Amino acid sequence: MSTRGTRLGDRLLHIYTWIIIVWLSSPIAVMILFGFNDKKSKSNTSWQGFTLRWYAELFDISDLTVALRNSLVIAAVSTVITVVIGTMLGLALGRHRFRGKGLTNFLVFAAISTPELVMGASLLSLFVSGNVPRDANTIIVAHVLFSVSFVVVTVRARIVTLDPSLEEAARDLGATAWGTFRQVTLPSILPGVMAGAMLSFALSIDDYVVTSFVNGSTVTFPLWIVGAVKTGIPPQVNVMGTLIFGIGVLIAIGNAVAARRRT
Amino acid sequence: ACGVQGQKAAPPKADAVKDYWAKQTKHGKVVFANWPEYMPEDQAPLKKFQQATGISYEYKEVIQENAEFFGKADPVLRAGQPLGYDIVVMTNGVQLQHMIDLGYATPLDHAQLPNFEANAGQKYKERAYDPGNKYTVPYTSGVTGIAYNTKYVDDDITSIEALFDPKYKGRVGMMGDAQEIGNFAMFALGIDPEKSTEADWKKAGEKLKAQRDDGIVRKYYDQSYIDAVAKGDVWLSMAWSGDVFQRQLAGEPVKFVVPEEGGTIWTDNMLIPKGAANPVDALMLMDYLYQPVVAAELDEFIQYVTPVPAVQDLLREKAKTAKGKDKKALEDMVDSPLMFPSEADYAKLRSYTPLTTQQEQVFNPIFQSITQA
Amino acid sequence: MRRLTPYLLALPSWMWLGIFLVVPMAAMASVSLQTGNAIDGFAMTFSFSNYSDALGRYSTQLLRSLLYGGLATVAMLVIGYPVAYWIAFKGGTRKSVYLFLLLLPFFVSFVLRTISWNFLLSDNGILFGTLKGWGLLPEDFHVLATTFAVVGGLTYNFLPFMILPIYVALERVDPRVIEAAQDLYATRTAAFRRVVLPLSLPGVFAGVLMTFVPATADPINAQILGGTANTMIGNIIQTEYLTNLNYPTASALSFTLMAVLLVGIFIYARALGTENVLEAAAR
Amino acid sequence: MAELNAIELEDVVKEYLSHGEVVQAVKGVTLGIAEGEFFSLLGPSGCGKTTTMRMIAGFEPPSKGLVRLHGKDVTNVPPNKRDVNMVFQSYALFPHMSVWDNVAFGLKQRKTPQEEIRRRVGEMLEIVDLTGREKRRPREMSGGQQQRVALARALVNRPRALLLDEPLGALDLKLRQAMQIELKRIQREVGITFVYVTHDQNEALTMSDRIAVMNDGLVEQLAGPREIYERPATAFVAGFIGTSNLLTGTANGGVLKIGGGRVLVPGGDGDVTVTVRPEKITIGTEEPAEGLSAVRGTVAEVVYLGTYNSYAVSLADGASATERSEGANQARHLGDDRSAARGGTIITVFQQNALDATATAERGDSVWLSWQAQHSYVIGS
Amino acid sequence: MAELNAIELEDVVKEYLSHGEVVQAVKGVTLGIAEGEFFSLLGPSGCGKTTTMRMIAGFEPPSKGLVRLHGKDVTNVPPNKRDVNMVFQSYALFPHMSVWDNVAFGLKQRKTPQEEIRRRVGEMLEIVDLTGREKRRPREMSGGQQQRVALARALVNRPRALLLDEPLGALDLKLRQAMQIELKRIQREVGITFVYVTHDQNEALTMSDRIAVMNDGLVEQLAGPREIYERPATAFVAGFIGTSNLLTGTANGGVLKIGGGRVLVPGGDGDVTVTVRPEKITIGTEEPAEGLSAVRGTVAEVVYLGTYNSYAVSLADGASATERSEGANQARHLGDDRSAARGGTIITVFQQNALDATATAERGDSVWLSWQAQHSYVIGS
Ligand SMILES: Nc1ncnc2c1ncn2[C@@H]1O[C@H](COP(=O)(O)OP(=O)(O)OP(=O)(O)O)[C@@H](O)[C@H]1O
Ligand SMILES: Nc1ncnc2c1ncn2[C@@H]1O[C@H](COP(=O)(O)OP(=O)(O)OP(=O)(O)O)[C@@H](O)[C@H]1O
Ligand SMILES: NCCCCNCCCN
Ligand SMILES: [Mg+2]
Ligand SMILES: [Mg+2]
Repeated sequence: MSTRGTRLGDRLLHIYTWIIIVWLSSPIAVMILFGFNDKKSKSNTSWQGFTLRWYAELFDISDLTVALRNSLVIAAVSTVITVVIGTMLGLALGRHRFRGKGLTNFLVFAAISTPELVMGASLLSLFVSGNVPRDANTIIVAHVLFSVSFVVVTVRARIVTLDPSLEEAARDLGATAWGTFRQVTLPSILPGVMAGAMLSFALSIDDYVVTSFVNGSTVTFPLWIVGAVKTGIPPQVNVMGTLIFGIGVLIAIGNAVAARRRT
Repeated sequence: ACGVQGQKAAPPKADAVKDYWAKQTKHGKVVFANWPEYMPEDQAPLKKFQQATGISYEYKEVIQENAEFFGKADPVLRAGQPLGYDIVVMTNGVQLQHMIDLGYATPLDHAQLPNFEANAGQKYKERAYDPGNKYTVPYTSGVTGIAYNTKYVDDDITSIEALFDPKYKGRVGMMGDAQEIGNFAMFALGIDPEKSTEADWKKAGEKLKAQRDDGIVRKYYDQSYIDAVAKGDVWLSMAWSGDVFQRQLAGEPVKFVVPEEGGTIWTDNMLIPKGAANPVDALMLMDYLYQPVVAAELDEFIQYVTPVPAVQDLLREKAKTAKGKDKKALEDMVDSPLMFPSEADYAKLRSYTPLTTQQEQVFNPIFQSITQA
Repeated sequence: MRRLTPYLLALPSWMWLGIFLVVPMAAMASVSLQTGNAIDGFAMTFSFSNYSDALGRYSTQLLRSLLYGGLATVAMLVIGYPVAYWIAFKGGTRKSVYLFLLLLPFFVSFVLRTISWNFLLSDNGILFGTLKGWGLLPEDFHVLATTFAVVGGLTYNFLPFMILPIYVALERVDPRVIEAAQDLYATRTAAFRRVVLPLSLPGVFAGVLMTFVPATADPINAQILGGTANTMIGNIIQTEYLTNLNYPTASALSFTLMAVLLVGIFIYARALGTENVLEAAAR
Repeated sequence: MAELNAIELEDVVKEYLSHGEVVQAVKGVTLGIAEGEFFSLLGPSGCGKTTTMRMIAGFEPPSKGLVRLHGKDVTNVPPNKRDVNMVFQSYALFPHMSVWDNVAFGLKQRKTPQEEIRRRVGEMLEIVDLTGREKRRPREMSGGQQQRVALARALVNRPRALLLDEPLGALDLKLRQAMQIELKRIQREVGITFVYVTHDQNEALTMSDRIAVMNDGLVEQLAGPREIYERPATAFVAGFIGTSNLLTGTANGGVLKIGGGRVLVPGGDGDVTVTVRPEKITIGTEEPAEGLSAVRGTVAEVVYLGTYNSYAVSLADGASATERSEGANQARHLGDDRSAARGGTIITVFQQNALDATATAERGDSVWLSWQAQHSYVIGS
Repeated sequence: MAELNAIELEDVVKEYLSHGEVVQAVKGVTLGIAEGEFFSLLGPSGCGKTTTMRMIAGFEPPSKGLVRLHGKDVTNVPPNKRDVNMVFQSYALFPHMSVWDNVAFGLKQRKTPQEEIRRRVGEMLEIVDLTGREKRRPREMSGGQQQRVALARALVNRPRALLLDEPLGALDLKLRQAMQIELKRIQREVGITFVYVTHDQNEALTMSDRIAVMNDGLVEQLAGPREIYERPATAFVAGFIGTSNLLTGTANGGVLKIGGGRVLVPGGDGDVTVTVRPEKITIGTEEPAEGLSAVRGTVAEVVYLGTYNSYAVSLADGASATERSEGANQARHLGDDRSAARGGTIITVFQQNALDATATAERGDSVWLSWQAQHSYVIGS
């Protein structure tokens, strides 16, 4: 009896979880759907038939293509930088004692809790007063700034659960400090690093507010969309969103399969 | 950053302008920042420009609102850095005035603007905000009026009162731009914005506040008003003429009227921001757009008020050879007082309230306190 | 060398955070005390009145933002907790897949998602238009341009950031502790209330932190989904900064916002009995 | 079972579905545990001890069979309604509660009056000797102290039975021994039925009134410690409990010829397996008297173990004697029968270091081993 | 030290700064470990065993003193340049590498030719009997197998010495015993110096050539197992190694009057502390002969332990005898001297279950305890 009650509760929660997933993805579903809309009028607001035209004309809007490419390049570069320096700091915080650790923790916390708007505005003032021209580089700087803390946090969490004797064992077996890091530490914290990387990539691809301050004349995918939405988004945007989404799904599936194979 | 220096610029010396242009050369590249819906989707005019001159272009629809655009540009230009665009388009109004006053606009070399000299209408050569076209040449003019969705609004809208009519409670779109919305409130009150005083603004503010508090306004829009009307989220809204015509032509149920109490005429102007990388190429593009054929092609698409009078005849010619729907559309354009206004039409339209910096600091808060409650 | 290692490891991040976070904040602090206007210039006058003026003018929007942020955070907590709970305890081998599915929408850009909502919730759009067509909804029914739409949008946009930390905390709860509670006569509800919930509080704390701050400061949802009385402090800062070029006011508002958020977080931490906020936040 | 047992399992089976396959964790266990008894479940890892225990506590419903507590069928009663309490291997203390709140938890759930809670928790902390540590959090206590909190938390509810799943498994040897003494004392003091899960045979022997030796989901023998040790029912039990020498061969008229000698197997005839405990064997150089089992061999190794010496004696001829020591047994468990193979014809002998600190025999010595007939125990299977 | 020791510590001190306070983990240890020796560091938790070992391996620089390997001062040489290898308590196998890669790790670091790596890893896996399991990941192996991988990983480098920090601590009792046998065999096979850390006295006794018993950062006794057990240098050693009965009193002409009897203390006079091991004591009902130590008492408890019985005998008068068993000792370690207090005047006696399975004395019996004079050992402190 009680066991049956339990199972019912669990089943309801299972369904509920799926409802939330569907809810979270529903605008994505609409976005995907309208990427196939054979719209005739200027705005892409009502279903007018199926077409693959927008896939064929995906790159017809050249500045949209440029914006997407910018976004991908910026996300990739900032993710690499973020992961490198964030992992380093995560290691320092998780493995070492040093002066200023408390302050560093506070900075990490501050970077997470600074409103984006404030961050964007203050960065812009900095660049302007420092005579730094704003372009893809400044966007990358900003994106690293707001995502580095997330990498630090995930890597540190991973590091503190990592048995320190693994590293000592490597040293004991003749590995240099760098060799130890490369062959033992890094592979062990890789899941944390990957999680951090995924998060920073998503945050970068996602960002509008901060980017809008520091972009100069460089347009990213979100910026382009915000511009375009004022007059109706062309279906190519849906298609690009769909493709990014699809690649994400593929990575997820690949991950899951790989994980299953590992166990 | 202790103190940001003001830098009201002295008018440029003629020699200095000459020297500047003497040093510039063509780079084969131009970056054009413009408003949405100001260029055919296929960018045909620009492509032709590229073919004709060998100058490659980047076209960016990054300007949604004058104030916001200026806000982003100001710190950059103030710091003496290039904005990244060679041509930007701004409406006659306080921000353009600031651009000029602060020396953010490069004085133009009229020697390199033969088409402008030859083809621009007289009206567009004599503008109070930029006498002698020292810094700017018009991209196009347009009218702010009312757009409504005929699916939801059965009446023929003629009066500005429709925007204040409780019948359309929650279905009215107003603009967020202080000057635009200020003008419309003043029209409703029978005040001429060009001659208005602080007291008038306050009255206008009261009127708008009542409208908002009565729940008549759904939202204060920027360029996004057009999608809202087209979708029917709002049924009627302040609107810019050409935007609506473009939608109409695309078959959407929208209509544009200039209310009998008055409408706003404005001009969007091209200028070369200080420090632009490719000023010569920019100038070439500006001038290119003044070729009647080019201007006609552009206007046929955007359906605003072109600064090149010869366009009307060109379109009329084209209408003769065109067929069916296209013919009808072209004929409508040629006859439209909102694309080719007569002197009488112009007389009914008003400009924005001219504002000094001090006045601006009174004017803006009055209307922002409405739109940003 | 060994002694230096942590410093070398921390150095790049220190520099990054120092130059791009601390310095600009300091600069901003200074601007917030200046007076003047964009055309004639600003000068340092130590006018703390900037703060009182700004607050006087925009207290409504500030309070509204806190309210919306708070409502959205509560909504996220209520909606997200059961999801985190189910995945942590019943997700089995597919935990990571569920988490990824929850994160997926994040790959298609915040604004695009919000715009999609705007599109989906459009008064006569595919959802309500259809329902209205069938006569299931009154003609003037609408969700857009309401408080509900804004709070809903915030809830939607930050939900995964609530779910993830709670999940992490719950995943760490030893299932045997729950069994122990049941063994000691606790019903399922009591076991949850007395054991699972308290043990997940650090996750709740982190989740609230990661959602309340950005939700409160967000300008986009109000802009895209809101109406005439939904302006949030984020929109005001944006207007003051970009439209009015009123840098002192914008800076003062930014600092006020951060201060209010920080104070709120510390009070909240106190209430939860978390001794060390930083640590809790870091976990 | 005539009288009312505290706990009864009747043909209990537990099956799990794992990767689509049915795993029988418990294959059919029937047993009765008397009121007040210290009862142990002993067996190697994976034999089903925990599963059995969890069915008694109510965490797992049996796939088949019945669970009765004090005569009442509780097969479908949830854990919070069963009058037994459990002490978990890893303690499962509530990390966010003080020692006091941990111990008071069960009473609070049953809405015991505040006053009584105070009194009973106080008394219980007294018993486990933690008075003065009420306010600490579990993580601020040593392993042994945590252990006692877990015990107090269960005992304070005065359950009709206490279930302990390897409660000492996480402690180090010394601490484990200390806690064994404590546990025994507490059980004597409170007089409650204890069901104790362990894989440590010494622990089971020292503490239990009765032991159920489990293997592969089944109970192989259920008896008192002495009987289990002295009279193992199966080869498995003989090998699992302590060190055993297993001798197999064909007996003839009660005598098994082996290792240049004889093993007396009273009444044994035909193929038999005989066990002899190492401590029953006397090592000497003289040929033993007639009435004893006696075999010849060479000392292969002497290990000094403080209390006693352990001799590995290699039998004179290649008789099929197998040392079935813990080591060999375990090695076989690992799927590695190298040590066993090495064992060959080795007999282990323990000799207490009672009289002299030096060994009676040295490595390489030729010796006689002898023991009384009654200590050769013929095992069932 | 005349010949070249494999490992030498000279007055080594290690201090940690913990919360602003200086903690002396090792307070001054001097010792030499001979080439090929099986050397154990034995002591209770926190006594400094691991710290000592880590200084030998090079993970911690000593605060004072010298570390020499084969005569060479290596005090400041990093671990990757020391010719010793370590086996960690938790194995510290690289979870992301196969068994093969784990074992090959050290050789690869030293840029050993591919061919040689293949050969040596293969041989080593042969020795630890893991051939055929090269491709597995550590977590796919049982505890005992993991242990052997860890061993192989260290041994394959042919270090001059192998350091093992409680290598069997994580294994359960049975498996631990099996691995003890394996370890001994492997050490014999490869002939390398083993430095072995443990807190399990049985383990140390069984396996070691010499044992250093540590307490509180100092070596209390350094000797062979037999000497440590039979002649403990200090009360601590007596209590820590096995079970000891400690008798204190004033001796008079070589005799200590106690428990209605006498303890012969050859040459003892004045206040003395005497230890007697439980297995040296004979229990009986007859008054013992003259030449023996003899005391009277009552059997308080009999515990059946399979191989032997343990009798707790309460002395006839309130003499100051203390049972210093593992339990009591440990309890005191927990800051809890309750059990010790209970101990009072209890003497523990072990009696092998050699002849009969039933006890020679029952609870409540009045008995004589006797032992030979040579087994009363007067301890130093
Ligand atoms: N939830 C489960 N799903 C599948 N198989 C299980 C489950 N729980 C236990 N088993 C299997 O049932 C068998 C018995 O497990 P159980 O935990 O009862 O053993 P145990 O005797 O307690 O062992 P140990 O001494 O290692 O704790 C094992 O083979 C185990 O793998
Ligand atoms: N890094 C450190 N900082 C401060 N104190 C330490 C540190 N490492 C060890 N200690 C202290 O030094 C003492 C000796 O520790 P060590 O680890 O050597 O003991 P051990 O004999 O190995 O004990 P165990 O049997 O528990 O492993 C302990 O009191 C310990 O708390
Ligand atoms: N779609 C182009 C609209 C251009 C409007 N420009 C004028 C704005 C005046 N506030
Ligand atoms: Mg178990
Ligand atoms: Mg240690």
